[in-house]
Order: sequence, then C-alpha cells, then structure tokens
Amino acid sequence: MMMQEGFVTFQTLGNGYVSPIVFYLWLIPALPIIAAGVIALLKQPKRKTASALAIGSLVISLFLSLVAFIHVISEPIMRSATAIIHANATGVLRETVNFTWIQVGAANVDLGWVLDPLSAIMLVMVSFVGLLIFIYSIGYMKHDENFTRFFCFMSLFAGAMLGVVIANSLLLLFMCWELVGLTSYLLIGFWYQKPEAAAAAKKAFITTKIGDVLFLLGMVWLFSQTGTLLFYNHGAGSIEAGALAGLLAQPAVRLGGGLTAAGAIGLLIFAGAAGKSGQFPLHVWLPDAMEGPTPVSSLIHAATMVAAGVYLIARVYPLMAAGALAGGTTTALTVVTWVGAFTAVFAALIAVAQNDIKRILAYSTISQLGYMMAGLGMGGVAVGIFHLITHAFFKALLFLGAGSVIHGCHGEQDIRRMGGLKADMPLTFVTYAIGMLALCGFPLFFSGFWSKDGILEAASHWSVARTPFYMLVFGVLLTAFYMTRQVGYVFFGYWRGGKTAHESPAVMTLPMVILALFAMGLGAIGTPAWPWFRAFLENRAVVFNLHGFAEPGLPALMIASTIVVFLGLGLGWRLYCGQAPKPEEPDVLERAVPVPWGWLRDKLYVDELYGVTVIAFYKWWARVADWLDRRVWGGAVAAVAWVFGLWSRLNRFLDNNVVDGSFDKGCEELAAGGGLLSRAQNGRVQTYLRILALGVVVLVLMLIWSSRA
Amino acid sequence: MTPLTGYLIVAAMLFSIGLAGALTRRNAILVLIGIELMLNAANLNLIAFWRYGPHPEALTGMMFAIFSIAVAAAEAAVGLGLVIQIHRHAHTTDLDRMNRMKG
Amino acid sequence: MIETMDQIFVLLQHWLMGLLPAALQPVAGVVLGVVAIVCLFPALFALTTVFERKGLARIQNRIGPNRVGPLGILQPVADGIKSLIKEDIVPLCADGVVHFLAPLLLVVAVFMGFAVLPMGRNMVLVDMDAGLLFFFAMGASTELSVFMAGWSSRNKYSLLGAMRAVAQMISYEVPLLMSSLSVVMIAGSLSLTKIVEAQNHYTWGLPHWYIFTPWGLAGFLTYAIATTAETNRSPFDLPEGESELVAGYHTEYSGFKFALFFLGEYLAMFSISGLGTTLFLGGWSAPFSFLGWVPSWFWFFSKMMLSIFVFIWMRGTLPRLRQDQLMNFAWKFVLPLTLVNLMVTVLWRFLGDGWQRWVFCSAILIVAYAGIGLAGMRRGHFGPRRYLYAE
Amino acid sequence: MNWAFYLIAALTVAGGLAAVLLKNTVHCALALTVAFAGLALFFLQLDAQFAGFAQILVYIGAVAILIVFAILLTRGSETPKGSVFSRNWLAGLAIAAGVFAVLGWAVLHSASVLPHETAAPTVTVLQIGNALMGRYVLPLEIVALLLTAALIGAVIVALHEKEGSR
Repeated sequence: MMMQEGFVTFQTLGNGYVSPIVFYLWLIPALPIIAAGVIALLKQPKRKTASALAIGSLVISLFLSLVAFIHVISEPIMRSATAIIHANATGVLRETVNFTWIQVGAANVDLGWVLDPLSAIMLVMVSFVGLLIFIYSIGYMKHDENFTRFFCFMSLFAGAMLGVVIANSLLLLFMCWELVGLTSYLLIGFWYQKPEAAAAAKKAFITTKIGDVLFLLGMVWLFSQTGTLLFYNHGAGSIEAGALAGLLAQPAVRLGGGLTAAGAIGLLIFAGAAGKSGQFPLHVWLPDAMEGPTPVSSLIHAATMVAAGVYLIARVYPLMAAGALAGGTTTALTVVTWVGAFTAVFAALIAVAQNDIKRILAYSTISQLGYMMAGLGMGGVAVGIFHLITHAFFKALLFLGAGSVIHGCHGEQDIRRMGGLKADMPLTFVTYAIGMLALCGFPLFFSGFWSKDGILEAASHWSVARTPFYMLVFGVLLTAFYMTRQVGYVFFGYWRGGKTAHESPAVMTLPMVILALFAMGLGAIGTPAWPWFRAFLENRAVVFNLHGFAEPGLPALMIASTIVVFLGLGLGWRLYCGQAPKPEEPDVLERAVPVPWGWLRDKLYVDELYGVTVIAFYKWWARVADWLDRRVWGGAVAAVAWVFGLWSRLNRFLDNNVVDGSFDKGCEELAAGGGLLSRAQNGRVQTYLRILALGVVVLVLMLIWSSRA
Repeated sequence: MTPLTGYLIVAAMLFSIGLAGALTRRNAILVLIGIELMLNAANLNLIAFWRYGPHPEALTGMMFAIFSIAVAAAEAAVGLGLVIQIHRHAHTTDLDRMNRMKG
Repeated sequence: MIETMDQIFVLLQHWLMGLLPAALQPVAGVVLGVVAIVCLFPALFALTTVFERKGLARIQNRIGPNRVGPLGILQPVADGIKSLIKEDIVPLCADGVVHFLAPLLLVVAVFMGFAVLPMGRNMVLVDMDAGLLFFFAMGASTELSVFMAGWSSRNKYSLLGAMRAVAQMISYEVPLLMSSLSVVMIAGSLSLTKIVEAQNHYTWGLPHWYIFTPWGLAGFLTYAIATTAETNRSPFDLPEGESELVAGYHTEYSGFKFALFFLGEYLAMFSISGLGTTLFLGGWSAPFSFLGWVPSWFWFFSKMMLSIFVFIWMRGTLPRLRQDQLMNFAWKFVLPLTLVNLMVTVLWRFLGDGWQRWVFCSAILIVAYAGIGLAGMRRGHFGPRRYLYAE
Repeated sequence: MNWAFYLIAALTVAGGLAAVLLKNTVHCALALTVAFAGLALFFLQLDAQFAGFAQILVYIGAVAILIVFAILLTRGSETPKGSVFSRNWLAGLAIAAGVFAVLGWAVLHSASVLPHETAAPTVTVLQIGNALMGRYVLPLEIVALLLTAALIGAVIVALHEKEGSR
C-alpha cells in the first residue's frame, strides 16, 4: 500500500511548493460543516451556542478566505519577481491539491481542491455575505423555536457552498452541489407545518433534480471520455488542453449543428446549472422557494446557491468554449446565451405583476441570473462572474431589506398592504433604495450599472445575433420599472396595513448597511477605466486608463442604458409613487391593460402548463397502471379463477352423480398424501436441515458419478 | 495418506459430528453448537486447501477463513439472540415443542 | 561490561544450553525460558502481596504485616504454607471436573501471555509476528475459566460473581483492544518486539514513547481504565465484592485452588501491566538516552512494578462502582473515547511531521474528552438504578 | 502426518463428540471450546498463525461466552430429566453418517489428485494486513457492516419487551 508516500499529491505551477493556505484550503468548507454537525447534537434551547458556533466557524472561514485571496493577489507579484511567470505565460495562477479517493480497478477517482482567482473571489464573497446574513438571522429568527436547527442547516449550507467553490473535481463539486440542494430543501421547508412550505420544498428538490440527472449524465460522459473528473491536474485534467483536444478530435461523437462532444457534455452540465440557477424552463421552483425564512431566501436563493449554477458554467467554461467556431463562439455557448437572455426578459415581465414583496425579488433574481448566463455566453467568465459578485451583494441586501420590512410589518408580505414606510423605517428605506438602484443599474455610483453594462457591451459585440442585446436592454427597462413599482408601493404613499410598522433592531440593520456600502462601492473594481476584476481573473496587469471609456461604441451604450434606466424609473415613479391604490382596488396597469396583466400575474401559466403536460402525463400513466392492475391482470386472474370454478363445479357434478363411491376412497388417499406431504412442512428446523443434508449427499454423489462418467 | 487428506478427513468428521448434533438434539442452543462445529469444519478445509494449494502466497483461503470467522460471530450473536427471545416467548428451548408459527 | 549486564540472562541461557547436545538445544532453550518465567513471576507475586498489604496499611494509617521475618517480608511464605496444607473443600453438588479445571486453565492461560512479552533486549520467549493478537487471545481464554469456576460451584453468589466478571471483562476487552490498536497503527506491526523497537529512539535525550504523543496519552488512559476492569481490580472489583457476593466466583474454592486463583489474578495484573509498558511506555527502553547503560530488563521490571504500585494506590483510594455504572462507563464513555482516539491516530499518521499534528490531535482529543465527559456528568446519567432487564 | 496431528485430531474430534453427546448443556458448550481450541492448533500447524489466534479470540473469547450466557439466560444449565435427543434422532444420525460416508469416500478417492506436501508459505501479518486493506477491502467493509447490523439486530431481538408495550 502506498500510504506513507503519495497519499496526497501536490500540484502547483512553479516549483512544486505548496503554500500552507492552499494545503489547508479544505478547512474553509470543513469548519462550517463541522459546526453544523456539532449544532445538530445540541439541544433546542442552546440558541447562543448554536449561533456562536455557526458564526464563529464562518468568521474563521472568512479569515482563511481572505488569506487565500491575498495570497492569490500577491502571488503574481512574487512570481514576476522570481521570473517564473515567463515559464507560465499562459496565464492564470492556479494551485491545486489532488488526492485519490477510491480506486476502481485501473481507474482512479480523484478529488481535490483548487485555488485560483475565480475560487478566491467566490470564497470571499460567499463567506462574507454568508456571515452578514448569519448575523442578520439572529435578529430575524429570534422568536422561532427552532433557532438551533436553523443555524445547523445554514451552517451546513455555507460549508457545502464553499465546498462547491473550491472543488477541483466535478465529482466533489457534484457532491457539494447535492448537499447544497439538500440544505435548500430543508430550509425552504423549514416551517414544514405550513403545507405551502412543504410543497415548495418538494417542488424545489424535484425540479432541481431534473437538471441534476442531466448533470450526472454529462459527468459520466466526461469521465468515460477523459478518464478523470479533475478540472486541473497539471495538464491532465478534464478541462485542460489535452483532454479537450481529445474530446474535439472524436468525429464519432461530433453531433449535428456543430455540437462537439465537449459542447454536448457542457450542455448536459448546463442543464444542471439551469436547474439550480432557475433558468427557463426549470425556474418554477425559485419563486415558491420564498416560503422559506427570509435570510434563507437571501443567502441561498439570491446570493449564493442559485449563483452556483453560474459558477459551475464559469468553472467548466473551457469545456463550453472548446472548439470555437469562426465567430469565437460555440453552439453550447449560444444555447447558454439564448436561454439566459430569454429568462432575463421572461422573469422580468412576470415580476412586473407580482404583489408579494419576496416573489418580486425572486423573479428579479431569475432575471438577473439570466443576465449572468447571457454574460457568460457572450462575454466570457469575467463578465458573468462580475455580475454574479455585484448581484450577490445587492440582492442579498434587497432580501434582507425585504425581511426587515416583513419583520417590521409583523409578517405581512403583500406590498398592497404596506406603504409610507420610509418614515417608519428610515434605515431600511435608505439601504433598500441603494440596493434597488444598484439592481436597476443606476449610473456611475452603483455596482449594478458597471456589471450590467459589461454584459450589454458584450451583447452588442456578439457575432451571432443582435436580438439578445435588445432583449437585455428591454429587460433593463423592465427591471427599473418593477423595482420602482415595488419601492413605490412599500415605502411611499400612505400606510394601508393594520398594526403600525417599526424599525428592525441593529443586529438586522447593521448587515444591511455594510451590504449597502458594498453595493455602491463594488462597481469601482470593474469600470472600463480600471477593469481590475477582469484583469484579476485573467491574471493580467491592470492600469488606470480613462481612455477605457472611449472605446468605440461604449459611450453611446452607456448613455443609452442610462436613458433606458431613467425611463423605467420615471414610468414607475409616475404610475406608483404617491398614489398607489388600495389593496382592494386593481393595479394601475391592470386598469389599463387587464388581459396581459392577468397573464403576467399568473406567471405566464408555466406552472399550469406543467400541470397539464408533465404532471398530467404522470397522473395519466399512474391511472393506466392502476387500470392495468385492476382490469387486465386482475381480469386474467379472475378468468383463471372462473375457469377453475367451472371445472370444480363440473367435478362436483361428476362426483355427486357418477363416481361418488370411488371418490370417497380417492379423497382418503389424497388426505393421506397431503398428510404425508405436510410432514415435510411441519415447522421443525431439524426436519428441514435433515432434508438439506440428504440433498448434499445426493449432490455429492451426483458430482462424483458425473466426474467418473 | 497425504497431510491434506488427513485434514480433510478430520474436517469431514467434525462436519458430520456437527450435523449429527444439529439433527438429533432437542435444545436449540445445542443445534447452534452443532452448526458452529460445521462452520469450523469448513474453515479447516479452507485453511488446509490454502496451505497445500498451488498458490498459498495469494492468501485467498486464509482470507476466506478470516471472513468466515467474522461472519460466524455475527451468526452466533443473532442466533442466540433469537433463541433467548423465543425462550422468553414460549418458555422453552425445546425444538420439538417449537413447531407452531402462531404465537 | 554494560553489554554483559544487559544480556546477562540471555548469556546464561545460552551457556546452559551449551551444556546439552545440539539436538536438544532448541527444546532446552524454550524449557529454560518457561522455567524462568514460571519461577520469576510467582516470586514477584509473593513479593507484591506483601507490598500490597503494607502499602494499603500505610494508606489506612496502619502498620501492616510485620511479624514474619524482618519487617514482615516473609509473610508470603507463611501464607503459601498455609494454603498448601489447608483442606481442599469441594461442595457436594459441585461439578467436579469443571471445578477442578477452572483454576488450572486460568493460570495456564495467564502464563501463556508472558511468552510474547519482551522483558529486555533479546529477552522474549517467542518472538511472534502476531504477538499482540496472541496475547489477547490468551487473555480472552481467562474469561471462560472464570465462568467455569462460578458455574461449577453450584452457588448462586459464585454464579452471579462469574456472570458479572465475564460481562465486565467482555465489555472492557473492547476498549482494551481498541486502545492497543492505535499503537499497532503507528508502529505498523503486531509484534511486540517491533513495537518496542519503534519507541526506542531519542530526540534531545528524550524517548519516543507513545505515551508522549496526544493519542498515546489518551490511549494509555483508556488502556489503564480497561486494564483495571479487566483484572477485576478496585474500583472495578465488583465481581468479588465481599459485601454483596461473598468474594464472587471463588467463594467455593479453598486451599491450593484458591491460591491458584489468587496467583492467576496477580499474574494477569503483571502481564497486562507488562503489555501496557510495552505498548505505551517504551518497554525496556531507558527513559533518558544517558541512562542507556542501565540493563534493559531493569527498566522493564521497574516500569511494570510502577504500574503495579498505581494499581495498589487506586485500590487504597477509590470506592467501588455499581454494576450499571460500570457498564455505562464502558460503553458510553471509554468506548467512544477509544474510537475518537483511533481516528485521531489516523490523523496523526497522515498529517506529516510538522507541528500541525500536535495541535490538531491534541485539540480534537481535548474537545472529545471534555464533551463526552461533560455529557456523562450531566444529571440523570448516574442517577438511581432502573431495573430494565430484571424480571 | 506426525504424532502432533493425531493428537490434535483426537482432541478436536473428542471435543466435538462430547459437544453433541453430553447431557448437560454447559458441558456441551465447554466441550465445544475444546474443539475450537483444537481447530486453532490445527490452524497453527497449517502455518496460519493469524487465523489461529483469531479463532481463539473470536470463538473461545466471544462465541463460547455468548453460548454459555445464552444457556444461563434460557435456564438450560441444569441437566434435563428426559431424553436430550429429539424424537427422530435415529434418522438424523443415519443422515449424518451418510454425509460422513459420502464425504470420506470422496476425499479418499480423490487423494491421488490432491496436491502433496508443499513448502510452508511464509505469511507475515503485514501481508495479511495489506491484503485486507488492498485487495479484500470491499469484503472487509461489508463484513464490518454486517457485524454492525448483527450487533444492532441481536440487541433488538434480545431486548426484553416490557409488558403492555405491545
């Protein structure tokens, strides 16, 4: 056994030295998971211990993530100093630790973790946002009796999500991915006493599993083709050049429409990502998932888990982009783009007509995830991930704000029963407004503007079609409109609810303030003048250069998007702010265009569509099976029984009339025979054993006899 | 008589003794004792064939015997647990009186 | 000279073997070793009884035996003569054969265990590859003799005592084996000589004994607890509780058979202390590198006697447990700890040579000890007895 | 075929015979341990040190103890008054004799094709450990699972149900 040496193989670029932070990177996900395990053992009243454990472990994880992040930032400087960078001119600093998990015959199943700019930034984002939401949850879940369980699940989720981020193996990623899905299920159904919550949890689990099955198929295909599931393994990983060349070079699996094996695997993996990230047509679970507690919606269904799909696509981007056609894009990426752009507009449309404060945000999340997917498809990793990061902050902020509003309004979620809250909840209002402006892409001072602009710019250059660009611009307009509508309903006008609202405690507002600061400031790292983020991901030097704004087409694009945003804001302001209707009255737009409004309010009937197609089919199939059971098989049995019945009746007739005398004799014989036979079934173990032993004797004799013959 | 034959004969004797015990005794525990003897005889066969077989370095027979010992331990634990439970239920360990499936 | 002193017994054996014809030499070597063990340890037993009585007396502020010989040192001789000439009483309905065989089997099985103990450099009777397994196999056989003694006496106190003893020994055999396993995992061998060799290294003059590692210390603690229970010593001496069972399974033994039980018990104590010394305390290796000139057998026996002293000390200090407390302690405290310790040992094995393994392993063990300990201390765990299985 | 073999064989067979013939159940169990010990000695003779010690540890240290515990718990330790053999003991004996006849006949008749004396293999515990952790790791895990299941199952089966809990 090779236990002493070679238990863990260290693979890094450079001179083979593994810095401690990379070696101990596994601690980042492990700590919250261990904390979750410990919390699971705690008793229900141990609230302080539970929250302290969860938050403490995440603080350490955040600290380690920051160390890893600084390590990644500082490494290029050190490397250029030692001139190693020339040896690796291709690029990105990437340190991995891989080890063999199980050996099946000749094949190894390896696991491992990776530290590169992508995982480093995600680690910081997940642990930081997670930490803030954990702190917020102390206040939000204060009155819940299952506080301990909540922190157990949340901690488990944080660990699993961090595991997804650092995974260097598709298998490890898949494991953590499923763990994340499980915690999502558990947390959506956290208030399982509510039937809606239980149903929503099941729906989320089943819907995402549809995607995951395809993901698993893709994974198996990839393994069968490349023999490894590691992403990066010193040139031998499954998405490194060697394996990709192998995947492309197989004419046998070159599919129609320019789709290569790599692209097909990528699309299968994308199906998993679409399930998790709520892309059309698998988006139906995400709005229902809002039945969970608001911090859950914020952390899992806005900031991190749903972004995991985007992250996954970014991780396997080389696979998707392999064998690019002339235009620099591939079929797989085109599909991703179209799905993303369609989802962006589709969800934004539905969001316009919703009245539940969290549902609006949920559709907004779907829409923004569509933006990210489209950004990945058209502009590459940096564009999509930048929007992911900024979105994580401002959408988490919005959800926390919504939670604060719900908390302040004593559990009310219908925006028609709110209003005028800007006076009652000033801090919530300010932070919510910041988040909302960032989401709309309000120019210059908000991060959303820069990240969304990046996507729009990429769309405007896209070689395949212009339509996605127009769709996305329309989406921007809708986003600005529905967010203004929501803010108008909630914060402006007059109070339309019951008990008066109150501002939330500091433990809830403080995380919101911090997130608000980031929602504004984060844009600074991705402006065209100083594209630090892109440079960081692609490991290039970055300089401050105002000429970045002057690239052809860019000023016009920025101005155009600004105009669109203002148009949306203005429309919303005009229609909703100050004059929102009473809860009983129809919406302003509903009065104007009742029919399309009804479609939108009913979510464009996707659920109903599934109801009459997929679910109906299964119900029909179940009925068919039931009918077969009852009629066909049951009928056959009945028929046989009937035939035998007839036969016995005939027998009785014969017996009674013809062979009565001899029959009695026969009966006695039969009874005797039965008694004889029943001796063999007397329930005595020893009898059985005896027969068994006789059988052995006979078998051995037969064996010997046959070998002699 | 080669050594292997000797071991096989002893194993056969033990097996038959165990079988006789299992077939003739009334007490359920003694039936279990007989079965243990049979298992042990099989183990002796395994080890003997391993020792005199063509590939003793492959350890196959030895491993088989070790696993068989482990499984026999599990079998004894469960079997005796059942006997104790039956005794609680029927107040007897006499197999001749344990012929009803109805409690 | 140092070398000669170290190997003096080995040289003696070889010299005696040299007097015999070559054909007889292997047999003679073994016989010599057996004779040495069979003479030495009963002698030690005799000494220990008087030490124990005097030590207990000191703890209880008495003087102890001081009449036979100088300072009472010849007391065991008197005891021996007494037990030899006493009448051997066998109860009328006792099962004669089993009653007779039980003490013999006990003593023989215990003596067998000494065969694989390395009592000094090159001083091991049979250097077996699976020595530890052999030791435990022999240790397991003693349980049967205890049962035989209790059952064959046809005395309910004996039977109860035997059942208690067997249940206790089986329960504590599990943690005993488990805590020894961690040593096996690190040393990579079941051979006791190899385990000692693995510990016979020095850094800065200090030895690499396994007790000086986090897992070794934890393992030694659980080993010591299990050992105390395995040998039926106080505070786990309830199989013999005079107040409850009238001395347990050997109530109906008298005269020399009783002396054999007594001997077997002390020999078991010696052998299991010797095993503990071998596994955790570096066997015959010296505690400091500059003390390497002292003969190796001296270290083995002093460490063993030190453990014996701890046994006596505990007997004089601690009260007796109750049966259900004893079982709870075995299954709910000691066993989980040994399992944790096994995992920590795995961690230790694979964490490499750095400082990290010290920090991680110690931290996990401290947390486990504190956690399981606190959970055990909680109210309700050691409350009044619930008769769950009594009918 | 030396005197040691015959001695051990005699011991083992005598133990086995006593285990099935004696009247007192506890005596049977003790005789069974004699047979177990004889088998362990056989294993040692066959150079299977590890298996031999495992045999002692598991059978004498655990299974035999379990059996005597079960005997005491089922109040079977007294010598029964009536016959200890079941009603059909003659048939059982005949079948057992038949099995022995067939097996012995088969062994003796195939003696010529059986392998003869071979050199003793040197098997270290290290090799066994490596095999257990390498090639046989899956059976090992399964056996571990089985033992756990048996442990829990035996406890549940033997657990006394309180009156009225049904």
